[in-house]
Amino acid sequence: MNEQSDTDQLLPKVYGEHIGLLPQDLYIPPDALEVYLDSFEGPLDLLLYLIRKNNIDILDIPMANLTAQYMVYVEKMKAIKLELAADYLLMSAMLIEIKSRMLLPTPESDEGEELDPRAELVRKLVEYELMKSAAQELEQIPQLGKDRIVANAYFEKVIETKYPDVSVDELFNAWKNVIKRAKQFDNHKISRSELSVREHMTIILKSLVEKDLVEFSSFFNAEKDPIPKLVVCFLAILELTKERLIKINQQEPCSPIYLQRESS
Amino acid sequence: MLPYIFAKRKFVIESTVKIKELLEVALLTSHRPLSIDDFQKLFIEKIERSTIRMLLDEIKSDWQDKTMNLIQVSSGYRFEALSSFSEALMRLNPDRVIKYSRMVMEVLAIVAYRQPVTRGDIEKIRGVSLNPNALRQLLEREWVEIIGQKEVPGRPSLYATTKYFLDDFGLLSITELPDINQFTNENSLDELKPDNIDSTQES
Amino acid sequence: MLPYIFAKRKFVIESTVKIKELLEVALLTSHRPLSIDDFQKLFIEKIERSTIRMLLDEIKSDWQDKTMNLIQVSSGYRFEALSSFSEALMRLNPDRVIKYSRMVMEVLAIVAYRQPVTRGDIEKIRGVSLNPNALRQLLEREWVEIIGQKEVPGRPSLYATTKYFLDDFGLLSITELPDINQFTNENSLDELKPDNIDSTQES
Repeated sequence: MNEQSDTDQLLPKVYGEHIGLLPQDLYIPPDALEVYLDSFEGPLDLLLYLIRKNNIDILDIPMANLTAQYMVYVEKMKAIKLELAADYLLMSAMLIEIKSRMLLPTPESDEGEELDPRAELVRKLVEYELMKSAAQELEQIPQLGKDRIVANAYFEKVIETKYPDVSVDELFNAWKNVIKRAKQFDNHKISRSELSVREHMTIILKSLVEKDLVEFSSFFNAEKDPIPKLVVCFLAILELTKERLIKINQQEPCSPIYLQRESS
Repeated sequence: MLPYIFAKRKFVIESTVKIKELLEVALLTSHRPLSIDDFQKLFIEKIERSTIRMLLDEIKSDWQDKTMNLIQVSSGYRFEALSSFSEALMRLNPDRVIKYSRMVMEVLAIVAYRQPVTRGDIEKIRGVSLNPNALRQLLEREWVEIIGQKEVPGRPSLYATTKYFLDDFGLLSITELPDINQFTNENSLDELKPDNIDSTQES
Repeated sequence: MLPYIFAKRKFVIESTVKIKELLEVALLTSHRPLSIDDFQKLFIEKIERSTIRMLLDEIKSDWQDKTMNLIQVSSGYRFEALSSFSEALMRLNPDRVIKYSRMVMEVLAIVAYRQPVTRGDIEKIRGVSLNPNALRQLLEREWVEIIGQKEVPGRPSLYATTKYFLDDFGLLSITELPDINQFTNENSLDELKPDNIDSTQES
């Protein structure tokens, strides 16, 4: 035990015979009183304080003394505060009830044990005291942001690394929608056009981006390519010319024919 | 052309050194603890959990006697500044500390040690009706959550502590909380008193 | 009693090593860049700005060839993960993958089936003006590219699909795309009826 409890032991013990004695620590400057009374978390907290202050054995509480002290505090609180938690009054009633039951012979429980009228109150006080200490213990544990500071260094965020997946079916459905809707515009008709022709248009245009001038014949490999492919390629060149995406040039009759983009 | 696409679209693991480095970077840049599942997400290839655990152990010893500790909490691993630095670091962002009232801490203790509990349970233990603010603050902080309803009339909510509570207190599980049975014997008188009485008397 | 309070309230500087360690910890745990003023706040004693700068230089070289870079930005210093780790780190907190809008899908379909096309072509086919976002998304995804300009007033860009488009859709060539004609012959006509031009032309 520490110094505080040593001093307590020198003070006269306040068991039953000192009923009605005002606890000395109630002599508090008036403006501090409110703050002080407010610091109790409830009737159990106040009772615990009185018990510890008077060095009372929690397993053998002098009910008359404790009740009297408790009532003095409650009266003070009532005097200062208009609103006193109903729980404090409830506790007064409970204390008085226990006190009066103490005067009667102790009843026996089902198992034949003697039932102390204080048992329930003691159980509550012990449990609350335990939780009070637990709260203090929790506060001692290093907490994030207070005593624990965690790594939080920076990294450059990469934008859009994940893209949605799309299936061929979804693409085809989108195309069907486009066609369906295109029908609603009279001024524009989607005509049938072989995909392979469109693809070759892209291939030819791409090769004309790389080189300004490409010889017409280089697009055809008559020995290797099947005839449909040759036809498609030829159609693509015609289509590109028609859409004015490329020009076909020949300097003089029988000289090589060159393809070039419309601009160059 | 293909190797280019590959390099651009995939993170290529060269060696375990690279894996370990990536684990370290992830830990140093994450504001939350990282689980083994999280670490696995870092890689396109499947990295075994045992490999990750082994490398985490290595990182832990690499950082021994340095400025940060690799520690394990409920939802995973994190780097924490050595506690000896905390006080100085707090001077950088002094306003960030939230101090909870005694009431809130008592409610937290009851939820932590007696979970799952209803509001009524808390009121019974504290012997006083509960200011709804206390639970609201703990719910907001995500230290406490509602895990269901008690099947009694009124079906009151059941409160329990969260993973974040354990994380924030640096605990792996609720069993690591200070042993409650030790408290009863060791409590000194002064701790149980309201703090302000002594000072008012003495002055 | 006094020495205890003293030790508790003051961060005692043992050596420049301690100062340097505190600078490093502050950098690793800070979510924002730290200025020299910030660093000075860490210490009760006054530490010269030049000392701090010198120690920051040392920290910078300590971390050379490691996982993080100490860099200086406008508001101060910060540790940054090497950029080669960024992509992997993003996988830890991936942004939610959103689906492409119907507009984007239609634009992709038009480019795929009607390439090469200009923006104007796409608008004509869809009958509405085109949100530039749609093409931007497809260009970013590298499914669509500009393969030239059409020699008409304004020289509009010509869009076509890319090799990556074929790769990602598992196609060898554009001709492997489902054919609308095949579709109308093989499937019930209801979906495209009554006005499917292609089928009327074919049959």
